[in-house]
Amino acid sequence: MDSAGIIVAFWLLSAIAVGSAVGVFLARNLIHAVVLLVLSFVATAGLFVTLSADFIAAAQVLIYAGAIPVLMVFAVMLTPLAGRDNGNSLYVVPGVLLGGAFAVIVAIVAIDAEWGAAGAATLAGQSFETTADAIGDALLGRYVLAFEVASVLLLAALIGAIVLVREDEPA
Amino acid sequence: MSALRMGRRLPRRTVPRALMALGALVAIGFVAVNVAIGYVVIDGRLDGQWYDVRDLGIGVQELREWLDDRNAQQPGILDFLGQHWISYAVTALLGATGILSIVGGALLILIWVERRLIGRMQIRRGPNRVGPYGLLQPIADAVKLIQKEVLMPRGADKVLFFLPPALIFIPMIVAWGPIPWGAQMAYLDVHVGILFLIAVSSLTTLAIFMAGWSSNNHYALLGAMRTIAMMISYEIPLSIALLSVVLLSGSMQLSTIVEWQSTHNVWLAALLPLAMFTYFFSSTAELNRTPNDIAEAESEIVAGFHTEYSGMKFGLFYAVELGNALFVAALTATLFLGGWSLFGLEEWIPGYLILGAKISAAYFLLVWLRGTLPRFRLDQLMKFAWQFLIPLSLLNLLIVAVEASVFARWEVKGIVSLGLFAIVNWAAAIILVREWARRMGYRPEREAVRQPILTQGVGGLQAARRLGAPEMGTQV
Amino acid sequence: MTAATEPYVLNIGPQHPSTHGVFRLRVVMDGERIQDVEMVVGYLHRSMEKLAEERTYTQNIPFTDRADYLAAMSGNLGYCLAVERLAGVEVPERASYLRVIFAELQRIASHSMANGTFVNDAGAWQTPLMYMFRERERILDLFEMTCGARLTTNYMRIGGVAFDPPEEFYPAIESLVDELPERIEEYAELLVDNEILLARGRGVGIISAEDAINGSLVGPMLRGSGVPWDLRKAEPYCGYDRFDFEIPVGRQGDAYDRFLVRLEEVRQSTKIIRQALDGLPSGPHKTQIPLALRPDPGEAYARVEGPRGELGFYVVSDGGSAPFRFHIRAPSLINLSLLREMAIGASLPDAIVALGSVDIVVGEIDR
Amino acid sequence: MLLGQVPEAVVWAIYFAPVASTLLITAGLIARRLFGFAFHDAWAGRLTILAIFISFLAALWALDSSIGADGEALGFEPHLWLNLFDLHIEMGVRIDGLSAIMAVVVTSVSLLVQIYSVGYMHGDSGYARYFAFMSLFTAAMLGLVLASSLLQLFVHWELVGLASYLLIGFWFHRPSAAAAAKKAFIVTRFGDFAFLLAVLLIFGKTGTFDIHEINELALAGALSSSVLVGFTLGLLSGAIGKSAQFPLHIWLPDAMEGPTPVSALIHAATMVVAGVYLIARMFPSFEAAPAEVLDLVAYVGGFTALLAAVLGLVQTDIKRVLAYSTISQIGYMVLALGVLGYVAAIFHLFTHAFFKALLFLGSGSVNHATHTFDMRRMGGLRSYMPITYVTFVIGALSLSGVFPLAGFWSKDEILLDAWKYDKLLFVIGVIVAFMTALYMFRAIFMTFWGEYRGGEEPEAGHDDFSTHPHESPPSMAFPLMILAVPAVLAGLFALGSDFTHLIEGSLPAELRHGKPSIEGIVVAASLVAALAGIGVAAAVYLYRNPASEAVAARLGPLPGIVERKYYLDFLAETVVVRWILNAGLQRIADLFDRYVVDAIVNGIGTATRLAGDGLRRAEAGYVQAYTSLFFIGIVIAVVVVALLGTDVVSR
Amino acid sequence: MSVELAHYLTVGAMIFGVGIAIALAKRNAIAVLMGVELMLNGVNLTFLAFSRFGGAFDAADAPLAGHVFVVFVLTVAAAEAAVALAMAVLIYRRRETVDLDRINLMRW
Amino acid sequence: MPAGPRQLSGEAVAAPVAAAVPDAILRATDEWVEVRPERIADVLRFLHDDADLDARQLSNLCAVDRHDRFEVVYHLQSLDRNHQIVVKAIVGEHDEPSLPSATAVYKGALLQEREVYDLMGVRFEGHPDLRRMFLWEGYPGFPLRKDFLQIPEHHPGLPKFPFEESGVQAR
Repeated sequence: MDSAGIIVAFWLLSAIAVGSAVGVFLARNLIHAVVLLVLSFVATAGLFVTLSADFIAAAQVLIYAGAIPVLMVFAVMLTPLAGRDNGNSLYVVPGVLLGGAFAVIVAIVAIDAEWGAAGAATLAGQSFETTADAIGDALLGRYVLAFEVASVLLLAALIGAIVLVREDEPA
Repeated sequence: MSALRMGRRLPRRTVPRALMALGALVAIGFVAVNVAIGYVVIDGRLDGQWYDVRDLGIGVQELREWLDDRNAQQPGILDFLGQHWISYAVTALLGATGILSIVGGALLILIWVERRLIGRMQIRRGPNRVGPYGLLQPIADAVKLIQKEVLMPRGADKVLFFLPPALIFIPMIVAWGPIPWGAQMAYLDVHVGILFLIAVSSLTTLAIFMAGWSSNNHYALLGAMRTIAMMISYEIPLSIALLSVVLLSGSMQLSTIVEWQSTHNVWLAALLPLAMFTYFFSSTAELNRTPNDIAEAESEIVAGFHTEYSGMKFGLFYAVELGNALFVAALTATLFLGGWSLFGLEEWIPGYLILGAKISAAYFLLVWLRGTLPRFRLDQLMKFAWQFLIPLSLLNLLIVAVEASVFARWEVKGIVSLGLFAIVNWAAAIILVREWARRMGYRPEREAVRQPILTQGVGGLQAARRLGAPEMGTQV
Repeated sequence: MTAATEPYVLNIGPQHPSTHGVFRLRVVMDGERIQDVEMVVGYLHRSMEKLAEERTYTQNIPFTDRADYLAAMSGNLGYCLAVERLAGVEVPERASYLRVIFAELQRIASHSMANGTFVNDAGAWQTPLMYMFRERERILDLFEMTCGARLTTNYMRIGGVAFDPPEEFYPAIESLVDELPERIEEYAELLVDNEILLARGRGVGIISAEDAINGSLVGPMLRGSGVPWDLRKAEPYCGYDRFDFEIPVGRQGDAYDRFLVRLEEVRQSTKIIRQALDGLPSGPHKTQIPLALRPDPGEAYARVEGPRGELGFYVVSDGGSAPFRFHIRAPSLINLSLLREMAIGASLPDAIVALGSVDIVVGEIDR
Repeated sequence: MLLGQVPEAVVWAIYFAPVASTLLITAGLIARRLFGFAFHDAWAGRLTILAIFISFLAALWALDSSIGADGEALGFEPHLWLNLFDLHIEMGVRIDGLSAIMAVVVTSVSLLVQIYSVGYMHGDSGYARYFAFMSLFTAAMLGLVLASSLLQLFVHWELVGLASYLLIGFWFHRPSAAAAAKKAFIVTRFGDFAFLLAVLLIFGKTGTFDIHEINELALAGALSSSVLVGFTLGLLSGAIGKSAQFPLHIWLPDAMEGPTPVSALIHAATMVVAGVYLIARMFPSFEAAPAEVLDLVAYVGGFTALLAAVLGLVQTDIKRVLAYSTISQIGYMVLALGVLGYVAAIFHLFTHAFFKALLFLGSGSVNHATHTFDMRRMGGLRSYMPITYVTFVIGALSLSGVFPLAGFWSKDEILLDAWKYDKLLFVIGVIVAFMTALYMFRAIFMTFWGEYRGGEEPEAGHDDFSTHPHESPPSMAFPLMILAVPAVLAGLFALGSDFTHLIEGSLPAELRHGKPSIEGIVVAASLVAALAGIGVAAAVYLYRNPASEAVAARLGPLPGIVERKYYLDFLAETVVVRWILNAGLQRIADLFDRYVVDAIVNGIGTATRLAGDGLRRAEAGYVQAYTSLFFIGIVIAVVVVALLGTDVVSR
Repeated sequence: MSVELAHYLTVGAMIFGVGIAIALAKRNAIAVLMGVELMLNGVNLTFLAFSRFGGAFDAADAPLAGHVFVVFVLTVAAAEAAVALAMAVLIYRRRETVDLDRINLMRW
Repeated sequence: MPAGPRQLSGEAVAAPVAAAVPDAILRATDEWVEVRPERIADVLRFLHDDADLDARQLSNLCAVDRHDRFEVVYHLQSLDRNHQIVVKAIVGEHDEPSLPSATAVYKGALLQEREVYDLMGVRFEGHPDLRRMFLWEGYPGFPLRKDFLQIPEHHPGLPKFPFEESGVQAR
């Protein structure tokens, strides 16, 4: 038995997250789609909070709501003829079918499966703890190699992005 | 592009009466809650034991007991509600109204203060007509703004045009949550406070973009693009500067940072001069304030992203601008100036007064800058961020990281190590800034010959060459 | 933006914060970079030159107030000189001195305004402008004291000046002239060593000396580009050759140099006023001329060094009591000849600063 | 034992002082280049000298401790350096008699060479770079000497090669110098490769790089003889390459293109004796290997000594004379090792370092005065350059093995060991001794006696130094005088048994021989050979003073062969490289590559292309088409898993 | 009534499914990128749910492994967004379109 | 007739001009030289380039409507030699007056010629951007002409609001 606040929050946030994700699909204007996307991300961040992931939630807001949409907006502005248009391609039917099928099947599996102890656990059963320290320890301890690789990846992405959009050298 | 000509008038009565009544009720409730808070505080029922606002204490506890009693007597719908969440909800409501009222009240005063101060700096009087010393001027302004017709430009994106003023208001209010006003006196004392603040403030960017884009106005779009470019550039040095605070104090929680300063009897401003400078300067960029107010540079792009907004929508932008400035002042005071602590004086003086005084000082600095400095150009600012602030703050972070690890390992009690750090950091700050500026090609002595050449004789091109002015069009 | 974006048209003005009046720029921009610029003027066109053909020579003096309304005295002076030259009127010594004093006061006032708005265009939020207004205000007080008007003075007359200054004028101007050097140093301290202003003004709107001459630029624009040209020295009118002063000349020809030149000219004007006050002779302040002056048919072109440069008046007489043709050579307009050269390729903020350094007065552009 | 046990840190300091100076100079140069940091050239020299002086003092202390420990290893524990999975690589220093002596030799010679270089390189545009390289070289050499593990030794071995490459090619703008540097690098690479194979082989068999452990295992018979043969032959190849033994000796004479101090340092005392040091270091393994290996070592050494001595006789370039002399003397040392004369070899290495450095520096001094290395243009310098002359003669006498100079004692010990081991080698040794005296005094008579023959023709407009040769500046003369002292006295160590103890201390107890006696016949033979050589040289070159052509004519075709270096360079460069490698192996490889490998690859490619031609029709190039297929696959997979249960996955 | 693991997984799957639909059905490259980001988001939610319900705070050997993975996903997402958007801009500059129906560089 | 203090007399100017540009000079008084209108650009070019005359700056350009003809007056300035030269070109045609533009010689003529065209209706052939300046395209007549008010449709009272045509070309 969870507290009502959590339940309300979960259903509300889930509805917003999924609903605005669908909105991204339906929006006719690309800028509207970006805004809806951000809404979905923020709602997801709220879901993260219900999962006691405060650090991840903040990072989610920072990166997904703060940084990536801005990049997208820039890209949209830099490609004017693309017309802020969010039209569908030839693959709209298979896309919707596949997406729907995937969601349904995974949902069925998730509900149907035996998750053992994890399935029996509830949110109320565990206390809310601070995660930043533990994540930091894990990142710089057990996962340090992955951490370094990720940093190299970021660097490579940075350089790659710069190289890609750099003006051609004047002859 | 005049909105009058292009614009489309909205129906005269935009707000239904029922909604207005509801608003009035909310406002009354708002005032009532504030009175209640004041009563609880003044009444001394908290007994000087002010804890986290979440545990607002006795009043809420009484409420819960009452609820429990009700629940025990007649189980029913309250069964579902009868958990501790209700206290959270109540305290959240209380805190939110508290913040809103404090910030809102402060904003009203700030408008007057800023105009007055700037007026004084400009040998003017500033507002002095409405009320004593013009004190009621902001209220008059607000009334005027509320009464003003809201215009929407033709071709504007309707939804996106209406959203931003509200969207931009939310982060401004939410950001105030973690600021501690006294020992354990914070509304939302999150553990990842600084990250939270950075994340929340990054939301502003999108709202600004929406405002600029939806206005269907080149000035607005230009302002929005400038804002975005500047914000994503300056968020980096800002975050790095805040990271050095985190490193030294070992926590992202604002209250812990203040306590750290309090227990070590030192302000982080003394320890991290470069970080503070970086933070403050980057904040002026994030805030679009002089000398970095290129996003709404009125001499270039009229008013930037909110060019097309009028009435209370403009009022909200204006309020957010001031509120964010105040918030930056508050964060500066909290992180670098010791927050609510004042070397033991907080025993006698309430913490929120101390913090208020510090916020005022920091805010005054912002006003002062605004009253004094011209504005940079966008490319100059970008260059400054990427070539100057980011490398410097990274270097500074390196130094602080070493110091923090030293501090964590060999905890020398007292002032010795911190004093040493302060000396090292100040020296590093001075040397780094000086040398890096020189590396960037800044040569103050090169500009020594600035005065024009004085001559008695007249002439044309030949005389100009004779005067020995450098070849025209070349940079000295 | 560096990517392939579409150019778009931006309208700056006619009521833009930095266009100094009803002046409008149509700018084609690529991102923040200006590709083309066109000025659209005429919002203030009052057809002065046509109107003047219907009025007597004396009645035309108020028009010259309203052409360059920030430098009314200079306009008065130039026109009176032209008519005097046309009709062969002699001017008393005292009148010449008074003309010099008021023209220089006007120059200080106008330059203060110009520098203040320039710094304002560079983004300083009004503070320097307000400081500069402080001095301008006192000068306007002096004008009011003497001729009853502050802005449109209508003070000069053909053959002299309208009024002798009252007694309280002398102590007031003495104290002003005494204080001015300190005030100028104050601005210099606030602005000349200001790194931001330096960064904004240096290298912006550069005009070479050749271009400046060829483009008919005059006044501080020309001097900022390094050409030492000043009509007060080159063609001394009103006895300017009696006074000791110097011509400031810029080093690079950019917006910042023009700002510096104006600041220095204020200093020099202070010197001139001081000398003129010291040598102010007694005597009549005006020659009597017939009310309806009818000069012989002919033409005269007289020019003075106004705050914005060579302010010329070309007056043609057909022997009647009204000028047959009355033309104002308007420095504000002609100084914009090189606007495209300055603006194209620059970024929008730079163009605004460059425009601010030109120091236009729309009343004079449109006339 | 004057100072007490040397701390490990001090031993490390021997190595790290020059490392530090290398880094400092490099950093200084970079800073100067990038930031305009005021790094004066003179600082490079001072830094290097200071660093090597520190090393020298530390090495003396180490030697002192080592003497106190009777040459036994001082027992510093190695440090774990790299820990990857099961691979533990350790680094450490090993101080015993051998390495202590070597460290002192290296540091002292290097120190003097650096001091000499300050004068010699004065005004060169690459002054600071030169000292950076010198520091690097010294550091590498010291690292090699002090290494406690084979890997460490190998790394520094390669570093030495790199540094020598940089130094030989120091004047890289001269094509001959660049070519010489390349040649030195590539030729030694052959040996190094075998060395690397040996190291890997032994690591694969024993799982350790530790020298001491490997030696003990070898002695204990834990390694099969085939492994030992492979191992020792690999080491020998490395030594042959680095120490310029036949047939890989061809790089050394060309390497004289570097600055003369470089020759003095690299080719007299340090790099070229690295091979000798390596064999000595691994001597127990060699002993444990079948006896034929040591015989091979001895004969390689003897043959090289003889061959090089003859070549030295016909050279006209004074530095080349010394270069062949070096090859010859190192052959001598290798010979000594081969005949179990471990102590003798190291002793000769020790003495040779001093007098050969002295000779090289002397030749540099001569060059400084005459601007040429061609002896035919010298002559009569003895009156102009008395210090150089005297010291040079001392060095030559010592090299020739004249009693009581240093060379006599060490050479005598080698001959004695050879006498005891194999009479043929003894004869070769005596002949070489004779030849040594002959070519050295030929050089002396041609250089210092007779009339001055003009030196390098002065270029137009230049100051005419060459017509008035003069003594070198003090910074150059001083090292000469200093080096002359050990060239005279170093042999006296042989009089006591301490030196032998010291050096043998590094060997396991069962391999120690104790002090050798003196055999009269050996002493007589060597003395007679030396004096005879001097006499013949005097007779031919002092009194008859023939032109080279005349001598050549007298001797028939022999000089021709010799002048062409027995066609060995031809053999190496033309026959091996051009004919066998280029025309033969590469041709075969090329044909194989073209007709076998390419055919397979092309076949696969063609098949793929044909398949792709068919399949490409299915692909329109739209990302989303591919992605759709991808997700269809996923959905199918999920459905399968969901329907069939987890069995599918787990099975 | 309580919120369980399956609820979160279902929400995650739905977000992922919508992401698939967007990624497949949109013509604009930037919109496709949005779909991909949504997919990543769904995965993040799944990770965190497992981490939370699987006793993340109790796991002694690898506490908060799910959180760490999400951090990496965020990193990758940021990198991917930067590069992908740069490519979109580049493609636009070269080909005047970001319409995926017209971009078939991967053909044959 | 009083001349400016440093004005060269027309005769002094006429002699070198006549030598360089034949049949250009029509008349020379002690104040100005009158130049054949078709040759005005050549004369200005010569005056600009000549080392002695050195008329580097076009100080003033205006036109006078003499009822039957237009006088276009050029005030030229030599800065180095500090003298002024007055050149007049008298265009006899009153309805469609035109003469060559000075813009090729003086950039300063750009706006001044536009002004003259706008108010007087004198066309300058070769001007790169000869459009109305103060008044809008389509404004009836040229107000500074003496006969402006004699034509009925020129009376004040605007028939239509300006129709804006941009002359600015996007590059």
